[in-house]
Parts: sequence; structure tokens; C-alpha cells
Amino acid sequence: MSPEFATALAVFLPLFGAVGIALLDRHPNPRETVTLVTATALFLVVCSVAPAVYRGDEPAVHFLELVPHLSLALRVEPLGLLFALIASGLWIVTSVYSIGYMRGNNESHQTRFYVCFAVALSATMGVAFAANMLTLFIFYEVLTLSTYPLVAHKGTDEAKRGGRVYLGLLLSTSIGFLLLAMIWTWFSAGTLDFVNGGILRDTLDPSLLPLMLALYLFGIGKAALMPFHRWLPAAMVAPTPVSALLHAVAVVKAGVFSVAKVTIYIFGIDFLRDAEATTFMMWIAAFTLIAASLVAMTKDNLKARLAYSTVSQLAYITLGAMLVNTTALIGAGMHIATHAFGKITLFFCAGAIYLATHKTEISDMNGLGRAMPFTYGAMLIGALSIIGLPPLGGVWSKWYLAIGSLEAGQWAMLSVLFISSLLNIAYLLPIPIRGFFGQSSDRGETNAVREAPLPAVIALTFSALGCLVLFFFPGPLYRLMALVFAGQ
Amino acid sequence: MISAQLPALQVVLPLLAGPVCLLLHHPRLSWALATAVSWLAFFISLALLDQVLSSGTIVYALGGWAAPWGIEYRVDEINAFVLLIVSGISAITLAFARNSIEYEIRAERIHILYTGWMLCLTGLLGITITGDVFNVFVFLEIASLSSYLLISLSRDPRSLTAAFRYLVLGTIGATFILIGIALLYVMTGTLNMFDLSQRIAGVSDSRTVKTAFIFLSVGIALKAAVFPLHLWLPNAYAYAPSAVSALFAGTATKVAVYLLFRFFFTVFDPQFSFDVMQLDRLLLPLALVGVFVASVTAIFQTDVKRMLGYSSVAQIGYMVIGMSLVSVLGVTAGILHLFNHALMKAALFVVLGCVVFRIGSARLEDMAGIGRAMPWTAGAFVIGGLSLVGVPLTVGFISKWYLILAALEHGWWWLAALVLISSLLALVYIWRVIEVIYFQPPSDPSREIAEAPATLLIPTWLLIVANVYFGIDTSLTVGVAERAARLLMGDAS
Amino acid sequence: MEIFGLYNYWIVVVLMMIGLYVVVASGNLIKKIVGLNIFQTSVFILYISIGKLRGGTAPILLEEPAAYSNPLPHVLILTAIVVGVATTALGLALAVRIYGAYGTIEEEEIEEQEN
Amino acid sequence: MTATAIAVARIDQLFAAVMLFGIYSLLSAALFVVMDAVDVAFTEAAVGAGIAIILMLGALALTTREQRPVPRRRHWVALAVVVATGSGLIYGTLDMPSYGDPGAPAHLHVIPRYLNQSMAEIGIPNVVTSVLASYRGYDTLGEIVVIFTAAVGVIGRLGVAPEITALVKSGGMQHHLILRITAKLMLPLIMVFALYVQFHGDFGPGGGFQAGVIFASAFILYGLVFGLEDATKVAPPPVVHVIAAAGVLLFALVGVAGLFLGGNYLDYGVLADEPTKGQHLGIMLVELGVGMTVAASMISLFFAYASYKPEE
Repeated sequence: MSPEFATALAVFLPLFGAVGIALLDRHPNPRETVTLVTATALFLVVCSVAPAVYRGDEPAVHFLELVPHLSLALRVEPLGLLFALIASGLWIVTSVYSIGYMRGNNESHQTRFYVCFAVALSATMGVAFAANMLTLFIFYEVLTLSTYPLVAHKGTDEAKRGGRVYLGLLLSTSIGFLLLAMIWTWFSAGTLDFVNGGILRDTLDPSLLPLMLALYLFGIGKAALMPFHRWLPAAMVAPTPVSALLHAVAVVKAGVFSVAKVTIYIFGIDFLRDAEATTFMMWIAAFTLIAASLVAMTKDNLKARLAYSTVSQLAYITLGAMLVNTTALIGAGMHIATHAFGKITLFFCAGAIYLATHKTEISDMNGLGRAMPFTYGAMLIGALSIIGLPPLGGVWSKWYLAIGSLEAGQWAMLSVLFISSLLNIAYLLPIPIRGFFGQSSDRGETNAVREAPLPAVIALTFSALGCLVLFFFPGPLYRLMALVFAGQ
Repeated sequence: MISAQLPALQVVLPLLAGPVCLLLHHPRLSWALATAVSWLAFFISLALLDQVLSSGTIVYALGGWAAPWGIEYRVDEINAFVLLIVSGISAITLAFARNSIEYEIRAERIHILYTGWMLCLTGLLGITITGDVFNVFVFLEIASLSSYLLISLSRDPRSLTAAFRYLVLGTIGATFILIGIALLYVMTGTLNMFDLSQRIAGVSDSRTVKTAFIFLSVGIALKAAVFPLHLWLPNAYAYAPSAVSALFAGTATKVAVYLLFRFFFTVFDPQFSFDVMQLDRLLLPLALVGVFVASVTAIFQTDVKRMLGYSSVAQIGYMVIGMSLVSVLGVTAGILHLFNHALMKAALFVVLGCVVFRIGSARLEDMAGIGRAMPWTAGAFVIGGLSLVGVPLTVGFISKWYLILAALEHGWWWLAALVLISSLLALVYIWRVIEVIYFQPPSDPSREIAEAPATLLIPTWLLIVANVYFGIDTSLTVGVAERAARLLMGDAS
Repeated sequence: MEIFGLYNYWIVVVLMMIGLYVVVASGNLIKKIVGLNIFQTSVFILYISIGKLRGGTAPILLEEPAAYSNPLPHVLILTAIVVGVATTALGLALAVRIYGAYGTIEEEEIEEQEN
Repeated sequence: MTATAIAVARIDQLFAAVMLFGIYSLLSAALFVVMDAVDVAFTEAAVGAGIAIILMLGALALTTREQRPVPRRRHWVALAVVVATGSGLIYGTLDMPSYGDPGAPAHLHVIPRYLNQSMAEIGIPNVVTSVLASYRGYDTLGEIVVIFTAAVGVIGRLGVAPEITALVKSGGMQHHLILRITAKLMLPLIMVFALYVQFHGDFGPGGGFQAGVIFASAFILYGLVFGLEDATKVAPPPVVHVIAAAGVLLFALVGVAGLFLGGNYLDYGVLADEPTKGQHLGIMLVELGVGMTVAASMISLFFAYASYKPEE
């Protein structure tokens, strides 16, 4: 299988899977088999592209020309590969988890759920491999649209309201700002291709640069910069597997991934640094970072707290991009990976707790850790990884981000990072601590609690292990990120 | 020999079919004839476009009398394109019409509907193809009278008042056009468009020509439902039979917008229209206000057909915005949107036809929960709606793309932003419907709703596929629109 | 400026405007149609005025050369008259049907019923 | 005239308004004669003062005769619209060539050919007919399509009831002996006159349209006097519809015949061996088509109004 074919296949494979799932509407077991097979196959396909990329190749596929000089095309570069690997790999884990969750919870419309999930994955692959901004934009919108039915899945008034906020914010920012920025870029540069060193250097008046940057960064609503972050907490009405894979990994990472892509390949980091255009957006990111952490502390609902934590963690990545130096961007890229593992673990745990006890508020979860040791163990690992303590993967990304801010001479940002890490401890650690040491008000009930269904436990154990692995073997990750800048 | 006569056949075939439909006096036979003739007209228009693209403007003297003494047909890139739109939409919606009309109209009136349909098609094609201003008026009246008839054929009594209101406003508009033609004739002594364009130059600073310009603009704008002269449109679309709404949405206002292009850019030259008369100063703000007011009004409609009517008013605003940018890019965007909007609105109205066919109403609350019972219909609505919003891979996106490029070319990024924001309003009114279709439980769960029959679904999906296809492969649409724009702007390069 | 050469047109304009006034102001559907007719008829007069040639005769060719008035506006207006009566017929038919459906042909009363 | 028009605007009695409009229409017909437009005058008299009035009265009979007075607000709105439009128009006339000016562009361009060449090219003295039927024959085709559309429209909206339940009582005015006899005397005369107008259009004022209207009015007279039932016996509505459609088809097919004989659409020159003969033939056929459609459409309009019965 040539890398080019594999690249194209990665986008289409989940779609084929979706068709298969739809056809097997009334047969749950074969249907879930299709999901698992597709997920595994997708991961293998993405892996098969990896060697070529590590060698420095960039497999490219050209589909068709939409408007003259503007094509639908794919091109795999290291950053995209990183994102695709994480998303497709975690899809397998999440599929296992969802089977346990959806059945354990007797959810309705399961076929629609799996179909939309597969379509969302296809879109994620498209975002990851897009060769130009237009292709990225198209898949970005497909991702929004295909996840909407997942968010509004329950069909209750609350779910519909959440769905409306979700879709409204994501589509309005992307159409209102991002599309405008894109067309402006095309108008100035005559292209939207992702090119090393950027395409705007000689074509855009530097005084307009901050405006353009703001349009892009706010336009990529999935990166959840304040004040356009409201969709993320709203999306928490979705079933937990959705929150786990999509709203901790695929969707939000598609956002920050796009931010990184735009920074590196549209603007070019040298151009941004020379023009000193990023200061404003950097402070917005810093503000989001701190503010979201503070809000997270006030949330008693577990998923809401995790959602705000995600908002804050995404701001790390945007901040890294806005520091515009290689080290910070490597840190940002690695944070995409490490946070993905950490946060998906936490969401898996939240779902497992809900499955086992139907509890959603942190204050009700005292003492559950003793009844659900696997779940709470995994949760502790996930939390520590996100806080950035060894021996967990989260250390590395924070390390590079910190170095990056020093390199940029941004002492203020360094302190923001530290303060935020302290805040992380303050809002994440109490959850496992209450679980293990808290006294439940209703002891009899707590004793009756068992672990969640086996598939769910397997999944969360696996992702927690992932956090550990990333600490001991960050090499491939780092090499991949370093490759991004090798050419520059 | 035939190929030389295509311009005449383009109009005469439907014209002949009209009376024959009446004579047939049979619902199915009339339908079959109308459909056959429509497809024939579509192929003729394809052939015409091909001829124009390969060998330039076609001039056809009716009666063998050369213009300006006789009436001539003059087919260039612009009207060849519009002919294609009109005949194409008619052909597809007719394929859809048979079942839908049989359901919505009393049997003894069906053949009259198809007679009217053919006459309307005759009128629209005639307006588009002709190179003579008075001939425009005559065919405009054919199209208008048959539209009043078609609208009023619906069973809903409100269609009568809608048709009457349209009749009064339409006649005022036509009379304004008539006055404009008189004033032009006084100053130039000719009725031929090409001849006019040459002779107006000599008298363009006279007050008479300026007045003529104003009267023609107002008259045609009334027909095109340009804001704020759109008041007749929403009810007319809402209460007409579904297939007829689809036909009108795809063709009638498009032809009027084409006429605006024709008058502003060919008969009067763009310099006169925009530099001397400063038309853009008036048109652009009006169009913008129109886009927003109509979109917001659409949001508050409870009848989805009416909602789409208001949406049409907004979309016409985009075309006018493109026009008033007075650049090759802007005009390209305008013409492109003419085509694209015809596709998306026809598609959406046809979808509503499917809905009405099964649930007997297009009111929002009655459509609750039909997403499950009618997955194909609902899916078509979603795609058509997204196209209206301007999501990539649909035609709507391509229109917006060019419109915004044109705005940026002027350095008017505020306009670009406003256009984008307005498409969010479209998102709101479309999403209201989608949410009700999919996520609201049916108001009457005991009622069994079946999916629309294949005879309705196939034409519907043809239109939907066209929406996607022309959103991906834009070589035809953009290519022709760009050539047309260059021609209109007098930019030969 | 030959102001006096234009008085004919001005009278026509006044007539037209009376017609237009009736259309806009009247709430009665049939009266509206009557107004439309006056409006249109006045436009016809405008056209025919354009065609008139001082000292001309009707454009029916005679053996000996003569000055003829312009026949083209006549042709156009023949067409326009037909168009006008066609519109009138259809408009009135609609009005009759509206009366059948609503029991009135006053615009305001119809609107009240529709809402 | 102005007085009549203003009276129409002020009066609330619809019946009177319609009658006044009839007078207005006749006055303008007279004006047309003064301005050398005899053909137009002929038509305006027949249509404006004839058919249109009959239609309006028919509509009044089927609805109501009183109008509610115009509310004040509307009055001002209308006045504003009118003043704006009117002053615009007056402004526009300021640069117009003065009335009857032989130097006006309208008399210098295009027209000379009609006046000087039409005898040679078409061979009939009435230039109006030449232009109407040949040079701009296509407009005329459009025109009869319009009237046909209207007829279809009225039939479609009002419908012709199978058993005629007439507003005009089926007995008509049969008991008026004088009326009946006058009518019987008049009818043949009117019909002959109609035929004369139909075929004399080449030489004097007249032609298919006027003839059609006259023919139709003769028929309407018959219907009014002898009752609708008798009238429909003479001319059953389906037949009338067929004639209306056939007229349009005739006209359009004459054009198609031109196509087959190697000319352009509506080129009559190729219909016979000599161009002028062809033109003659073509114009005669086309005028016949016009006459048929107009007469039949007018009659079916009359039927539709006369037989209308509100549903349920």
C-alpha cells in the first residue's frame, strides 16, 4: 500500500465503516464489530503512512479543483500525522468503551450514534491531512455537523439547547471569522496551500497582521478561546464516549491543531515573530488559561469541571503557538498528545462512575474510589498527567512550553503556566482524593457499587497506561514535532 | 439547418405546447407533453450555450427582418446561461410535479395548470432570449399573467389574495417598464437593445433618459422582488402549489434579476448606470438592509414555505450586492448566485412539496419528527438548507466565496463580514426547521407517515445532487459566469 | 426650452398619476383594477403622443407622398391594449373568487380574516 | 378627461366609477383619432369602452357595488407615491422633443424604412398592419398568447359550469320584443362588419384584433338578449376553447412553416414564390389567427363571468 493511497484511504475508510454500520441497523453485534474493525484498520492505515513521514516524505493526494487554483487535496506532514495517530488510536479504545457504555446505559438511536461517530472520525482524518486551508475548513465543518447529532443525542430540551449552543457557536465563528480570514488570505496571497514558512509574508500588510491573526484564532472556535468557549461545556450533554473522544480529543484538538497549522504554514512563525503580531492573542490565551481554571474550580458537576479544564488546557496549546518559537511549538504539539491521553482517561472515568452509580456531582462521589479501584486509579494517573507531574507524559509538553516561553523572553507567560499548574492541582486532585478518602453520607449504597462493565474498565486502564508510556518514550513524539521545523 | 433555428425553437416549442395542453384536456397527457417539451427546451438551451461558447453571440432575426426594424433574438453568454437555468429547473420540477400536483390541485384544473406552466415558461424564456425591449414587455406579461394564474390555482383561498396582490404590483411594475420604454424611444427612436446601447450614449445626459432609467429600474426591481419592493413575494410563494413555488423560486425572479443586469450593463452602459446615476450608492445599502430584514423576518415564520419566500428576498439581495460592486468579480458573483440560488431554492421547495404530499401542510409544527418517517426527504432538506447557508461543497459556498472576494477587491472587508454574518441568519432559520424535523417528537404519534414516493424523491434528489455537484465542479458555472461578467463589463480580455 | 410644446405630456402625466393614486389608495379590489386601467390608458396616450407628427396623417400609405404619423407606437399600443384587457380580465376573475371565499372585496376586511 | 379621471378617483359608487371609466376610455379613443392613431382608437373603443366595461360590470354584479371610503392614512401614502412618481415623470419630459416635432429621433430612426419601404417589401398600404403583422409580428404573437393566457386564467379560476346556471337568467331578455328584433337585425350586420374589418385591415384601419372584438361583442349581445343557454348552444364553451387555442396555434404554425421553407421563424416571404405574395398570405393567416383567438377568448371570458356560481 503506497503512502498516498493510505492517506486517501484514511479519510474514506471511516465513511465506508459508517455505511456498513447503517446497513446493520438492526443487528447490534455485527454492527459493533464493524465499528471495531474499522477503527483498528484505520489506525493501521495511519501507521502505515508514518514511516514515510519519518523519512521526511510528505505523501500527497489531489482530489479535484473547486475553484481555479483552489483544490481539495491532502498532504501528510508530521504535525498532521501526530494528530491522526492520536485520534485514530484512541478511537479503538473509545469504541471498546462505547460498547460498554451505550449498552450499559440502554441508550436509544445507537446506530445513528455509531454512524455519526465514524463520520466524525473521517472528518478528523481530513482535518489532519488537509493540504490547504480550504480542505481543512471543509472537514472542519463536516466535523461540526457530524458531531451535532451526537451532542443532541438524547433529544431532551436540555440536549437540544446544548446542541444549539454547540452548533451556533462553532458555525458562526467558523463562517463569520474563519471563512472571512481564509478568503482574505486567498485574496492577498492567491493560494491557501500550507507552505513551510507561510504564504502571507510578502503579501499582507504587517499592520493588518494582528487583525488577520485574531480572525483566524477566534474563527477556529474549536480551539475554545474565550469568549467563544461556551460550546464546550454545552457539549457535555452528550453521552460520555462523545465527550471523551470528541470533546477531549478529536474536535478540540482539531481546533488547536488548526491553530498550529495556521501559525506555522499560513503565517509562518518567522513572519509572526518579526512582526510582533502575537502579543494580543497571547494574552487572550493566557487569560483563557487562568480564567477557565478558576471556573473549573467552581464546578461541582464532574463533566463540567473536566470541560473547563479542557478549555484551559487548549489555551496552553494556543499559547504555545503564539509564543512563536520552535521549542514552544514542539511543546504545543506534544501537549496535543499528552493532554489527549490524560483527558480521555478522565472522561472515561467520569462515564464509568455514571454507569455504575448514575452520579454526576463530585460532592456525591465521596468514598467511591474504594469500590472502584481501577477507575479511580486511572483517574489519579490522568489527573497527575494533566497537572504535569512525573512519571507521566504531561511533564514533557509542559517542560517544552516553559522553555519556549523563556526563549521568547516571556516571563509573564512562564508564571502563567506555573500558576495554572497549581490551579490544576487544586481542581483535579480533590476528585480522586475524595474518592479514596472521603466519607460517603450513605455507606450502604456505596458498598453496593461495583466497577463499570468490563469494556469500559479495559478502555480506561489502557488509556491510563498510555499516559505512563508517554513519559518513558517521548522520543517518537519529539522527533515528529522536530521534523515539522526541520525544513525551515 | 436546425441548429440555426434553435433560438426560435427555444421559445416557440413551449408556446405551441401551451394551447395543445389545453386541447388535450387530460391531466396525464398534458403533463407528459409539458415534460417532454421542457426537456426539449433544456436540450436546446444546452446546445445554444455550447454554440455561444464556441462561436460567440448568436443573432437571430425573427421574420427575417433585421434589427432594428424587426425583432431580433440575441443570445450571448449571459442569457444562454439564464436560459439553461430556466429550462433546466422547469424540466426537473415538472418531473416532480405530476404526483404533487395531482395531490394539491383539483383534477379538472390540472390541464389548465400545465397550460399555464408552458405559457409561463414561454414568457420567461422569451424575456431572456430577446434583444428587443418592447418584446421584453410582451413576454413579461405572458409570464406574469400565467404566474398569477398558477399561483391562484392552489386550493388555499389565501392564494387568491396573494395572486391578486401580485397582479396589482406586477402590473404597476410592468406599466413602469412601459413608461421607461416610451421615454427611451422618444430619445432614440429605436427599441432594439443593441441599437439602444449605441444611441443612448449620445443623449445620456438628458433628463429624459435618466428618468427612463429610473422607471425601468423600479419596474424591473418590482418584478425581481428587490427589497423593499418584495412585498408580493412571500405570500405568492407560500400559497402557490408546491411544484409551482419551486418553479418560481428557481426561475421567475432570476429572470427579472437577469433583466436588471441586462439593462444596467448592456442597454445603459455600466458607466452611466453607476457613475452618472450612482446606482450602486442606492442599491448596495438597500440590498444589505434587505438581506438582513428578510433573513430576520424569515426566522419568525411558522410556515416553512413562507420562510423560504423571505429567504429568497434575502438571496436576491446577494445578487444585487454582486451587481452593485460593478467589477468583473462582483458581477461574476451575482450571475453565479443567480444559477446557484435557483438550484438551492428549487430543491428546497421541492422538498417541501414532498412534505406537503405526506402531511398536507408545510407548517413548522406539523413537521415535527418527520426525520424518522421520511429520512430521504429530511436528508434532502438538510443538504439543501446547508447549501443555502453556504457550507462548503455546496453551491452556496461558491457563491459566497466569489461575493466576498469581490467585496475584498474593493477593500470593503466590512461588507465581506456582513455577508458572512447574514449567512448565519440563514443558518438560524434553516436550523430551526432541522431541529424540529429530527429532534421534536411528532405532535400526533398515532399518525402513520410514510416516506414520499420515488416519483417525488428522484427529482428532488436530482436537484440536491446538482447542488453538491456544482458546489464541487465549478468549471461550468464559474467559467460561464466569468465570461458573462466580462462581456457585461465590456472587458474583452 | 419649448415649454409649450410639452403641455400635452404633462396632461398625460397628471392622468397617469390619478390612475396610480386610485390603485394605491383604494382598498377595493375592483376599484384598484379600474385605477390600473386608467393608469395604463394614460400611458397609451403618452405613446400615441410620441408618434404624432405635426401635419401628419394616419399611417395608411396613399398614392401621393404625404407626411405620416409614426406607426410604431400605434403598433406597440395595440399590443399593450390587449395586454391591459387581459390583465383586467384575470384581475377581475380573481376579485370575484376572492369575494366568493371571503365575502368581501375590501382589502382590509380580507386581511382581518386572514390573520 | 382629467375631470373624468378625478371623478373616478373620488366616487365611491363602483358602478358609476366603471361607467365613468368607460367615458374616459371613449374620450381617449377620440384623442387617438386626433393623433392619427385610427387603429388604436378603434381598438380602445372596442376594448376599453366595450369589453373591459362588460367585464367590470360582470365582476360588480358578482360582488358588490359599494366601496368603503379611503382611509386617511392610505390617502396620504398614495398621494406621496403619486407626487414622487409624477414629478419624476415631469422632470423626465423636460428634455423631450416637443409634441409633434418632426425632428424628434422617434421620427428619424427606424421609422423611415417602414414608411418608405413597406409598400415594396410587404405590399400593403396600412403601415400599422405591416409592422404589426410582419416587421414586429412576433410581438403580436406574444400579444395573442397574453390574451389566451388570460382566457385560460379566467376559465381556470371561474370555471365554466357544465349546466349553465346563469346570472343572466336563461330566459335573457327574450320578452323584450323590440330588443329581440333589433338584435336579430343587428347581429348579421355586426358579423359582416367584423368580417370586413378582419380582411380589410390591410388597406384601412382594422385587422384581426378589432374584428375579433367586434365579433365577440356581437356574440355577447346575442347572449344577453337570447339568454346564455341559447348562446352556448350556438357556441358550446368547449368549441370556443378549441378555437382560442387553434388561433394561437395557427399563428405560431405559420411561423413554423416559414422555418420549414428555409426562412427564419415568422418569415412570410418564403411562403409563396414571390416575397410580397408570401407576405400577403402570411399576414392574412396570422390575422385570422389573431381574430380567432381574440373572439374566442372574449366569448369564453363572457361565458365564464356569466355562468359563474360561487362554490358551495
